[in-house]
Amino acid sequence: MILSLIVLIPLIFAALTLLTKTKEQARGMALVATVAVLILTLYMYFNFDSTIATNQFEEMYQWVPSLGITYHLGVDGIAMPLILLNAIVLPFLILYTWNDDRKAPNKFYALILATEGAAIGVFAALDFFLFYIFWELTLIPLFFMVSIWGGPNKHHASIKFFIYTHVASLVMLLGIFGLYFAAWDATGVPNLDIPYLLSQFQFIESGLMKDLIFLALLFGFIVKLPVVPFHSWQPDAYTEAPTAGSVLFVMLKIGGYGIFKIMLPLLPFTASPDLMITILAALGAISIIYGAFVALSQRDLKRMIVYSSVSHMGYVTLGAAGLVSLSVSGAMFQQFSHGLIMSVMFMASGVINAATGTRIINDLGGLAQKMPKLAVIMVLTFMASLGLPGLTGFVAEVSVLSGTFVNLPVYVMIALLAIVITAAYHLWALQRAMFGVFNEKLGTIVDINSYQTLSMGLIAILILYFGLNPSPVLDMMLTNSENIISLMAAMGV
Amino acid sequence: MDLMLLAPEITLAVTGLAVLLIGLFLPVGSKKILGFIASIGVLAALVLTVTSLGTEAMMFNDTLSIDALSQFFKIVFLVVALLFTIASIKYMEGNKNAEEFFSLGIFATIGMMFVASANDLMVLFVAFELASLATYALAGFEKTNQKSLEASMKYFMIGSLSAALLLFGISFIYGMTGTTNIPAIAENAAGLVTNPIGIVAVILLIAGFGFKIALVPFHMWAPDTYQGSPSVVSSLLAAGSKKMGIVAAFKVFIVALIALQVEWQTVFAILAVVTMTYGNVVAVTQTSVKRMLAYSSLAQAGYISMAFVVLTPLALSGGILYALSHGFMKAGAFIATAAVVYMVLSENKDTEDPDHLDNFRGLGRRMPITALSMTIFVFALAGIPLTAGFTSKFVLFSSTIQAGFVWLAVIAILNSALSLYYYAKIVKYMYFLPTDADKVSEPLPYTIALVIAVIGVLAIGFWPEPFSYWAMEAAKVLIPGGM
Amino acid sequence: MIPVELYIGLAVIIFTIGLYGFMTQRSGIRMLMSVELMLNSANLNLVAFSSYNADLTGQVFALYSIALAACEAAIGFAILMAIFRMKDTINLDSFNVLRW
Amino acid sequence: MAIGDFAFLIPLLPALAFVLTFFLGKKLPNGGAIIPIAAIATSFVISLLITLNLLQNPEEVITQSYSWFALFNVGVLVDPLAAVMLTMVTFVSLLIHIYSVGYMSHDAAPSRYFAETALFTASMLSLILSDNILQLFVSWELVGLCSYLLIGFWYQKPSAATAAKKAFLTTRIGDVMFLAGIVLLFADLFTIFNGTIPAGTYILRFDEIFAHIPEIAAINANIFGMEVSHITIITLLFFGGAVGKSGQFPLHVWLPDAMEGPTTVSALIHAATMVTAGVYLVARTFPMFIAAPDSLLVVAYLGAFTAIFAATMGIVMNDLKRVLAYSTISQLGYMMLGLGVGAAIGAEAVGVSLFHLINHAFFKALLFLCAGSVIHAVGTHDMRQLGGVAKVMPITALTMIIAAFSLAGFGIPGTSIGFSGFMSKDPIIESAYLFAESSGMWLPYLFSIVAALLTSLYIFRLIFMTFFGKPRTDYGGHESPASMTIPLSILALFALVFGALTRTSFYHFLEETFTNNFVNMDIPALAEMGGYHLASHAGHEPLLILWMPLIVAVAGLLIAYLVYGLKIVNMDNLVSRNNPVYKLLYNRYYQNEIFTDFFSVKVIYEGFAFASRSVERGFDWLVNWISDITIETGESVRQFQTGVIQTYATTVVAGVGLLIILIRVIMEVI
Repeated sequence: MILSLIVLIPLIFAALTLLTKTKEQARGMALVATVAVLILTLYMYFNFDSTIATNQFEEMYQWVPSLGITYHLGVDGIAMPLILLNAIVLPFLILYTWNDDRKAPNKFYALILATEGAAIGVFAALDFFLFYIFWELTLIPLFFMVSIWGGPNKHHASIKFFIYTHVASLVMLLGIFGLYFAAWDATGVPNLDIPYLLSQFQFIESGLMKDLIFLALLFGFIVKLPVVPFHSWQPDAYTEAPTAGSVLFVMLKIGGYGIFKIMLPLLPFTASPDLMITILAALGAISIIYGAFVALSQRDLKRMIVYSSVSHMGYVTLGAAGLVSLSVSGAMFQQFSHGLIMSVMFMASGVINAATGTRIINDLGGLAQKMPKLAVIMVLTFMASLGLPGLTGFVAEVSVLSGTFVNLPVYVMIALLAIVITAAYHLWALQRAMFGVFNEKLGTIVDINSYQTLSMGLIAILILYFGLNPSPVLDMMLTNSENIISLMAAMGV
Repeated sequence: MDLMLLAPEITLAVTGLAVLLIGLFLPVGSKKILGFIASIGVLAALVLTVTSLGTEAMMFNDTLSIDALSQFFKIVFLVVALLFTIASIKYMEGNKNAEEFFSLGIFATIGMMFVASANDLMVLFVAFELASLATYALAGFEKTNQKSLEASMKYFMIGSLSAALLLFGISFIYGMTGTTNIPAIAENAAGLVTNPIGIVAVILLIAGFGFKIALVPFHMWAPDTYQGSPSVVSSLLAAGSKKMGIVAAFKVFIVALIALQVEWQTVFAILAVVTMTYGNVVAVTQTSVKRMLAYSSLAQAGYISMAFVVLTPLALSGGILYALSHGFMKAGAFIATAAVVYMVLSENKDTEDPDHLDNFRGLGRRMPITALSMTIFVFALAGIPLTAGFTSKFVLFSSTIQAGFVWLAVIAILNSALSLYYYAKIVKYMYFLPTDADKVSEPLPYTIALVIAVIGVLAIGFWPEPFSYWAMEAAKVLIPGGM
Repeated sequence: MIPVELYIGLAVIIFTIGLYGFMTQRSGIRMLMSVELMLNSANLNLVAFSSYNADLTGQVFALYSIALAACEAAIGFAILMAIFRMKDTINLDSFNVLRW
Repeated sequence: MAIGDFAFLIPLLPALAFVLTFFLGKKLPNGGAIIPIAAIATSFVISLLITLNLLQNPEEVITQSYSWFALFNVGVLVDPLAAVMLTMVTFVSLLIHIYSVGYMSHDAAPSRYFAETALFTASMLSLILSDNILQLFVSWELVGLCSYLLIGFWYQKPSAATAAKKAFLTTRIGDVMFLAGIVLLFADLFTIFNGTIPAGTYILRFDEIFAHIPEIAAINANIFGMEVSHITIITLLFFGGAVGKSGQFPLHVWLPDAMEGPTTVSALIHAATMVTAGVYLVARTFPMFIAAPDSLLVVAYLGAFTAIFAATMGIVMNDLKRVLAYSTISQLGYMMLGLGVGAAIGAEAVGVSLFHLINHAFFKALLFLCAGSVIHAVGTHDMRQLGGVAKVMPITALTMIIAAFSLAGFGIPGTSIGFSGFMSKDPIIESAYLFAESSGMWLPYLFSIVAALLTSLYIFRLIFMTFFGKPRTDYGGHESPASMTIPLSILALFALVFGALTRTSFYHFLEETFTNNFVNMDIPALAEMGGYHLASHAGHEPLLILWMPLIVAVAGLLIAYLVYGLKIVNMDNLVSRNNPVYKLLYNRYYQNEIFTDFFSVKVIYEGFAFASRSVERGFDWLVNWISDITIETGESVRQFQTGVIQTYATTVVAGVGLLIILIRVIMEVI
């Protein structure tokens, strides 16, 4: 029941929020819903057994028996941290927007809640039909979010995002179909249950079929992730989105989730596992270094952050390809860490944009003098983003790099090259935007308000906390990665 | 023989005649009542059909067959007819010819229903023509509107041509098999297969049905007619009479002409791909919403045609389910457009293109229910989950994969993604582009029709089980082998 | 007995004439007449086959189709009449407001 | 409870002080300076007690390990090597903090300053007592972060912000190499353990690493056709990290710019905390270095080269602090050389190098604090504007002269008479001689001798230009307050006598590092693995060699006195833009042009980054092109729909005909 509640509360409250008339009602409703989700999630988290790799809190009801569709929910160590991430960040996101004035606040908060519900639904779904439904449902609120409250180029960005990722979803759907019918033909029973279909994959006889299914599913996931060269929807969508939209985008860790939950268990049974590993690793390494270089060339603060996100997401595929429990769990942790870090970074860029009216780094300057609180939070998150030890980014990166090096040294070396570049653009942006002489053209500037300080500061503290003590979430990731790896070891991959 | 099995048709016929007669004695002002009578009649027929789901019978010398397939399609037609009559209550307000309008609509529906249960080419052709003739008149109902007339004229001309092609084709089939009974044709198909005329006959039949389904290249009338006809009539044409072509083709090809399976499968493969691609690509550039929906209708017909290519029970059930879903979605979309057109025309009677995209600006604020319904319909047409469109695409496309037609599935998927572009454009105009115009009150009949359609779309999306079950039962009628 | 092929040949010729007329004529009336030609060629076919197969279905079918052709003509003339009232012409190629 | 159980408090107290000062400092007097001072003082006491305990009971090495995450741990390892470093760092840092109370009294944000320096110290202390390489790296990075924050302390100044960024980025290059080394080491150990690591075993802990040196050495990699042992690659990568942190050529470019921060920060960076980290890293992993063929030679050569290279630039700088910065680089080169000659003298090298590190910490901290005192008083650090400061600031002058003598290495060979710097630099040069003798490689020794001459020259040039002669400008000034002069005096005392007092016991103490109960290393055996031939270290060098360092030091003093004290040579002829040598030196070998302007800006930023940006535009264009082409196709295809009924009819008929033909053809083919 608890999982259904966590998924449904945001969706139901989204509908209720739509009916509210004033900003106060809307934001209050949203806060109530997100806090309720947080409490339930924390309850679930504290009752979660991180030593076993199986699904917990399972719920299962028949839905469409003639097609083998069930309403099947459950969480394992891959999904739990991501649900936790969403549950934690969303209340802070509501607080962050607490004093904002914008048109149609009821729609705004309803869309935030809808996205949360859909995202958690993807993590909780254990039936492919349900999984795909939530997967697609994440698109629509974000499409509206970008289109209504986005920047000057919002229409182009939102439609590009919508269609590009929709294509990817549909290709993924083809992969699901392949999996579905392979099992159906073999057993004569239709069933879309995820764990069941994953276990049936190995019985497909045609090697080509297996590879096609794998690649189709993979395509859906890596576009969402995204990795180079399938990322071109991302810069525009993230940049044009309002800050809350950008944060919601980074909360949607469904691409990486799919890789861990669905791709890795299938990987050893494909006809050419080595090729698949190479694809994953190469995509990861290319994303890391390419994203870093493009970020270095950006002049818009938010765009720079977006490309840094591309770069960071490369670690997810690289670590997944590493196929060592350390690297895989590191990659999972990278998702968690990236969610925290990026949300603060986007909030910071949003605050700067609101205060100065520009995001062009060269037009800023010396903001630390006027916005000391923001400066402290920004320095901390930028450091986390560039992988400074003691913060979450480092835990993920070092796990991915050292774990992956065991099997794929060359790709790790490429990734290592990017670390300096990563540091360079972060520091360059900090230096230009926050330090140096204050640019008087920016006029009067006030520091972030207490709601913003609270939300950004608390997430920043979490970045520090999980950086110093990653075990609370890393342990369950480790359990699941060891499970995956032992499966592979049994297959001799 | 139990005439109760024909109760829905009889109810409709009585209603149609009653409307026609009562209308003669009513003053213009009170003709509103005709819409209610018609709606109640259609609703009654719908209820009768739904309650009789599952009965099987042969009637009138095996010329009519009551089975899951016919019942299912009758439900599709009745649902569309219901939406049509309810929405027309507003459209016909103050029109002195209302009785003709409603009775024509009802007769067209009767024609479609008989096509669905026809078990003989003769009955099928007659019923086909009944539906066509009624809709020709409906399309040109606005006698003083040049567009309506032009739409009707084109529909009529191409329709007549197609009828001739169809009849010519049927005559060959009859000549070579010696019968017009559909199952009997399959039994006597030997002459068809050996004679080269057989292929010509198949193509002629495809042209005849393709006209109704609006498959490229037999579609040329469709965009013009859908655009020019009154919007409610477009909804009947796109959502109803199109399905009539589909069910006729199902019966004739899959049951009667199964011996020539390879030939028509190839033709349908070509037509499906060309139709969906053409429909989507051209729809992208449209600025008239009705025309855009017309092209989208082409694309949807292309998807449904995939069922002929794949030809597995699952694919057929997908196609059948798609027909029902499309009935809700497309009828809903056209009715929403009708509401907008009504609103635009009531503001300015001489508006050149009342269904132009620009008139949808800010609709989210101006007509919230209409806009929300329209959003649901277009997202459903695009195949977004939890809508009927997704459920049917899920079944249909997945069957394509099952049968190994990966290339077809890929083309369909790409098309589906492309279609999102213009559907999203409508949403963009409704919600994201600003307008100065004020909020207007939404006419109640339109709203009721929209709500019914929305309920249908969401019901199939959220609870597909009964629908997919009956679709599979219907598919079993065509391919008795079962799953 | 005249072989059925000759009937078919005649029907095809009439059908083709009808098709040609339909494609080339601009006047609505002439197009309607072409349609009638095509329908009747099909009727001819039906009757010929009926006689050839010693089965009455074809002749019944032909009767139905003649009736339907009459209905069709009625509707067609109604539409053409409305057109003539509006534009004072029944040259159908002047109707291309709806396009693209 | 043994004092060792409190070892974990050594870094933790300053870290706590950071938190407290950061949040509460603003409300306390002097920016809450008392918090870090108290914390560091406590740390110092603990360190001192541990060191004394270790001196008496060398086997009581402190080790504590706790699981951190996955296969990694955090822990404490205090062996003699760590103990001396801890004591030195806490001590110097304590003095600098006390000094800072006066120095930062006029600054706007002293609380931020004290918070950051406390964190700086904490990171360095954590680095020193790490029992595993990953924790060392973590602290290493935090040190880098603090240096970034402190160098950019006056972030309003663009030059400070730039320098901070440069420092962070340059050291980051080294850090990446270090990280790569760790990653490679981890992968090797993981493979050696065959992927199954028993619970409670932390493979990156030093004892595990050292225990598997032979196995790592046995793994070979093929690089450009050369068979290279993994241990060599790992140690060279580690050394790469050390090069960045310890300002060795070519990653030294950040150090002179790091002067943009407060002078006390420079003192911390140059003396106690940051730059010594690299030397400490090499010392800490010395067993790996000595088992790696050629790695120590690289260390020795690069160290020696850096020593002379930096010294040449030191003699032309006019900025007080810049001279000292180049001096630091040069001295760090000596320390690296001291470690590198381990190829000849074995584990003793650690003692030799570390002893210089400690002494250097004292006199360099002293030099910087004196310079700070001068700058604080007169408000400029351009030596050309100074002169005769000794009259105004006698205590500062005296302490600085002591430091200068210590740096230049004055003392009498063979006895215990001499400044601290002499006591530690002399053995390095001697070891270099031994190294040269046993291996036949004389370049490091020659470099070290010439660098000693230059060292003496530049430091006395500084002394003469600053403290003697007549004031060149009207700078005013006064002696600094007691909170500043007392630390100066204490440091001066140490610079004077520490070396002489501890000389013998120090070496002995440090040699225990690798033979205690934590890691029992057979250094000679490892050296054999690395292919080194150890020479016995005894004072039987020729007399000239023994006296050589002193001779060059005196020579340097004399030259400086003649040129800058008596001014017997008119420097204007030499110091001119037309003199190519001067120009080269003054422009610092055009490093800025090469590294910053060309490499960073042109190649990386304008080259790679903008190339990627173009590729990115390409991706974007491709996606948009697909969309455009679809729309254009739609625009042209829709023209088929002419609206003329005859066309429609023709299309239908043509469609039927075409399909009939097509189907016949297809059926034929099938």
